[in-house]
Amino acid sequence: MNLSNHTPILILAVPLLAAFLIPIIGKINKKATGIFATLALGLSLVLTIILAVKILSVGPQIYVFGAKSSLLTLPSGLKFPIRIMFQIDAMGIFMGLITALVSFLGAIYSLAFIDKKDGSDSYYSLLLLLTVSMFGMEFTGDLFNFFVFLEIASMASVSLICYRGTDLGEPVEAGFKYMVVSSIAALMVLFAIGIFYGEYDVLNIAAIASVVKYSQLDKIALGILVSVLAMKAGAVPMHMWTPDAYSEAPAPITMILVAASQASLYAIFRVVFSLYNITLNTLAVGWIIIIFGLLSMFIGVTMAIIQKDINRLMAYHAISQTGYMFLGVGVGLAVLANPTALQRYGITAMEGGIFHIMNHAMYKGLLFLTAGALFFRTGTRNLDKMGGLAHYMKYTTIFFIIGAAAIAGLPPFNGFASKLLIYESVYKFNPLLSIIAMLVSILTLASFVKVFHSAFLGPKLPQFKEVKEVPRSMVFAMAVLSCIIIFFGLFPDLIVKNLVHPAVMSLIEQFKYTSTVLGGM
Amino acid sequence: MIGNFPYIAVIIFIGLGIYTLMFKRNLIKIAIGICLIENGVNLFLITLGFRKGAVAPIYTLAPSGQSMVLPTPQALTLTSIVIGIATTALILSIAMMIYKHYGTIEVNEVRRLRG
Amino acid sequence: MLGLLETGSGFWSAVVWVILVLVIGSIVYYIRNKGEKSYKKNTEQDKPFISGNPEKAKEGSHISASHIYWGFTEALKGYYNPLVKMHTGDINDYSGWMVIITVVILIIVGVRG
Amino acid sequence: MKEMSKIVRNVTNLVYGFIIIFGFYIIAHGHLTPGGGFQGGAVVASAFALLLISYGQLNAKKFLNINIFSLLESCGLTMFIVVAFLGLGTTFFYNFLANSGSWFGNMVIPGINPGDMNTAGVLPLMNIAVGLEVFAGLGIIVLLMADGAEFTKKKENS
Repeated sequence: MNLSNHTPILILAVPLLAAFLIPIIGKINKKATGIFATLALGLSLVLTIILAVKILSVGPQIYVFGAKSSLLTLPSGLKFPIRIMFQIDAMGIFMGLITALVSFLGAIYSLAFIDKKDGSDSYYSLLLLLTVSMFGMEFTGDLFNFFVFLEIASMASVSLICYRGTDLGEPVEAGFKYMVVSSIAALMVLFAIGIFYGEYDVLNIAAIASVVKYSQLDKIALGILVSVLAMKAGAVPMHMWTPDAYSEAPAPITMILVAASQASLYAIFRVVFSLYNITLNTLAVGWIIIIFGLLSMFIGVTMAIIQKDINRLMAYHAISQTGYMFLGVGVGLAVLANPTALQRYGITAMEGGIFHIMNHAMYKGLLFLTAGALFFRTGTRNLDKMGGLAHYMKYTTIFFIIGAAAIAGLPPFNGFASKLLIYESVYKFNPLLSIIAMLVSILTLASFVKVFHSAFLGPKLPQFKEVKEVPRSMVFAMAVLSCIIIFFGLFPDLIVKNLVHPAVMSLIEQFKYTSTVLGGM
Repeated sequence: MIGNFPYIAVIIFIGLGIYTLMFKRNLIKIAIGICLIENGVNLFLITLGFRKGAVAPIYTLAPSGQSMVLPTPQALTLTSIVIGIATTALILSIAMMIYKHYGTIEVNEVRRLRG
Repeated sequence: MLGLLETGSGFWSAVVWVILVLVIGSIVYYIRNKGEKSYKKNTEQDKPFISGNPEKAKEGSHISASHIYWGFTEALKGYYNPLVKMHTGDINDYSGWMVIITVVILIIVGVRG
Repeated sequence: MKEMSKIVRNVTNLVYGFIIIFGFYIIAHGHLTPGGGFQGGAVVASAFALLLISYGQLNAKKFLNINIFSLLESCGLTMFIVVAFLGLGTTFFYNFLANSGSWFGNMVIPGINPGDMNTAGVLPLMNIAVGLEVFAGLGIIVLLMADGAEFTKKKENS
C-alpha cells in the first residue's frame, strides 16, 4: 500500500473521518473536539501542499474510486469513462490550497471564538464537512459529484450560519434565505447535468468536453449553469443573499464561506473553459461574464459605502472584489478564440483574475476575522457605536490596516499586484473597463477609511473600558493571514509564475484536461 | 409523441415550483416550491434513463437479444432524493425556528436583514 | 531580479518599491529634522487652535460612521434611493432576480450563438 | 403533542416491531432486492415516528433517547468511512471483499436465480452502516421537530 498515491482522497477522507468521530469525542470530552478538528484540517493542509508540489512538477492527477481504472471496457472493445473520479489539475489544486489554508485558520480562530456551549461539537463537525465539500467541488472530475458536493456545502454552511440562531432571529433568517438560494442553484445545476446526460450519456467532465457540440440544448445548459453558479458566487444582481449570510455567520465561518463562494466561481470557469472552451461564442459569453463583473464591482462598492454594520460592509466588498475576478477571467474568455490577443493580454488578464481569487480569500478572510475580533470584545457590529478601539486592541488594529490596504490595492500588499495585472491587461481590451476598475478601487479605499476612522480612531470611549486584546489563537490566525498577505505582496512573481500561470494554462488548454482522462481512448 | 409527456410534466413541475418561489409569500409554501422543482428534476433524470424495449438492470449479464438500461440515471435520482429529504428537513426546521423568533412565517415580515 | 512581475506592458517589483520608500522616507526624515527646533511637548504648543474657541471634550468629538461621507450620499441621492429600495430583503425577489438573469442569459446566448 | 387514544396505542404496540423488522430486512437485502440502507433506515425511522405520535412526545421521550440516536448516527457514519478506508490497498471505496471467498465473498452466479445473501463484498456492510445512520438521523429529526412543534403550539396559545 503506497500512501503517496492516495493523497487526493486522503485530503478529503481525513477531515471526513474526523467529522464523523467528533460527536463521539464530544460525548467524552467537549474541549477536545476543537483541537481534534484543527489537527485533522492541519493534516489535510499538509497533504494538499504535498499534492500541489506533485501536480506542479508531474502534471494533472487522476484518482479513481473503487476500481483500478477510470475506463470501463465493454466486451465490444468500446471504452467508456464511467467511474467516479477526482481529476485535479493546477487550477483545482490552486483552489484546494485556498480551501485548506482558510479552513485550517478558521478552525484555529474558532478555538477561542466559539464558546463551549451545547452544540460546539456539531459546529466542528459541520466545519469539517463544509471543508470536505469545498475540496470535493474543486477536485471532482464528474458533474454529478459536483452537484452532491454543492448540496453538502450548502447544507453545512446553512447550519453554520444558523449557529447563533438559538438566541437570535437574524441568523435563522439569513440561513433560510441562503438555503432557498442554494437549493434552487443546486437543483438547476442538476437540471443542466441532466441535459448533458441526456445528450451525451456521460457525466465525466472530460468526456463531455471531448464530444460537446454546442447545440441548442447545450446553450440552455450553459445559460442555466452560468447564471445559477454566478448567483452562488454572489454576482450582482443576484447578490442579495451575500450580505445577509456573511454578516450573520460567526466570523471564522464567514471567512470559509468566502472561499465556498469562490468554489462556485471556480465551477463557472471550469464549465466555460474546460467543458465548452472554444466551441462556444467566446465573445458573447465573455461579455456576459464581464458585465457580471462590472455590475458586481460598482454596485457592490457603492452599497458598501453607506453601510453601518461592519460585517455587511465587508460582505458588499466581497461582492465587489468578486467582480474583479469576473472581469479578469471574462476578458480572458472573450479573446480565447483569438490567439494573438490571448497572448498579448488575455493570459495576463486571466492571471490577474485568478491571482485575485487567492488574494481575496486571504485579505477578506483577515478583514472578517478582525470584524469578528471587534464583535468578540465589544459585542456589537454597529459602526456607529464603536470608536477608539485602537487604544485597546493594538494587534487587531495592525491586522486591520494590513487587510484594508490590501483590499484597497495599496502597494506593496498583494491586492495591488493582482489589480495591476488586471488594469494593465484589461486596458488593452477596453480602456473604459480598466478605468471603472480603478474607480472602484478608490471607492474601496474610501469606505475602509470610514471603517478605520469610526471603529479604531477617535478618543477612548467610556463604554469600552473593559475591552482588551483578543485571545492568542485568534491573534495567531490573523497573524498568519497577514504574513501571507505581505509575502504575496512582496514576491508576487513567485506566486504568479509557480501557481497562477499553470492554473491559467490548465484552464485555457482544454486538450490537456480531456486527454488526462481519455488518454487511453 | 407519448414518449414526450414526461418532459412536459417536468416543465410543468419546474414552472410551478419557480412560480411558487417567486410569488407565494409564505415560507412553508416556498419550501413546497423547492420540493416541486426537485420532483421535476428527479422526473427529468429518471425519464432520461428510459430505453425502449430494454430490461431493468438487475441481471449480472443481460439476457441475449435484449438490452439493459444503464442504471446511472436511477442512481442519480436516488442520490438526489436522499439529498432532497435532507434539504427539506433543514428548510422546514429553519422555518420553525423563524416562527419561534419572529412569530410569523410571512415573507413580508421576515426581512430584518435588508439594505 | 527577485520580485519582478511582468504585466504585459511593464513590470512591478514590490521589493524595489519598498527600497524606494525607505530611501525617500529617510530623506524626508532628514529634512524634517532640519525644521523648527523650538517645538516642545506638553506645552501650549500641543493644543489645537480652533479660531480661538475653547477645545471640546474628547468624548463628544468622535464622528460616528453614519456621518462620514454624508455629502457624498446626499449628492448621489438619485442613485442611492432606487438602489437601496432594490435590496428588499424579500426572499421572493431573490429567486425572481435569478429567473430574470437566467432568461436574459439564455436570450443572449440563443441570439448571439 | 398529546398521546392518542388507546386503540391507536394498542395497534402501534402490535405493529411497530414488525415495521422495524421490515426496515432491517430491507437494509440487509439491499444488495439483492430493491431498497438498501437509506430506504430501510427510513422505514425503521417511520416506526419511531409512529411511536412518537401515538404516545405523545413527552411519553415517547422515555424510550426514544436523542443521545443514543446521535451516538448511533456517528457510529454508522464512522463505520461507513472506515469500510471505505479499508479499501485503500487499491483505491478508496474499493470492494476488497467481493469474490474473495471470505465474508460476503461468494461469486455471483450469472443468470436468473433467487440470489445469494453472501455476495457483493462491502456493499452489505455499507448498507448496514448507512441504515444505522439514516434511522438514527431521521429519528433525531422527528424528535427535534416534535419539540419545535410543541414550542410553536405553546406560543400560539399564549
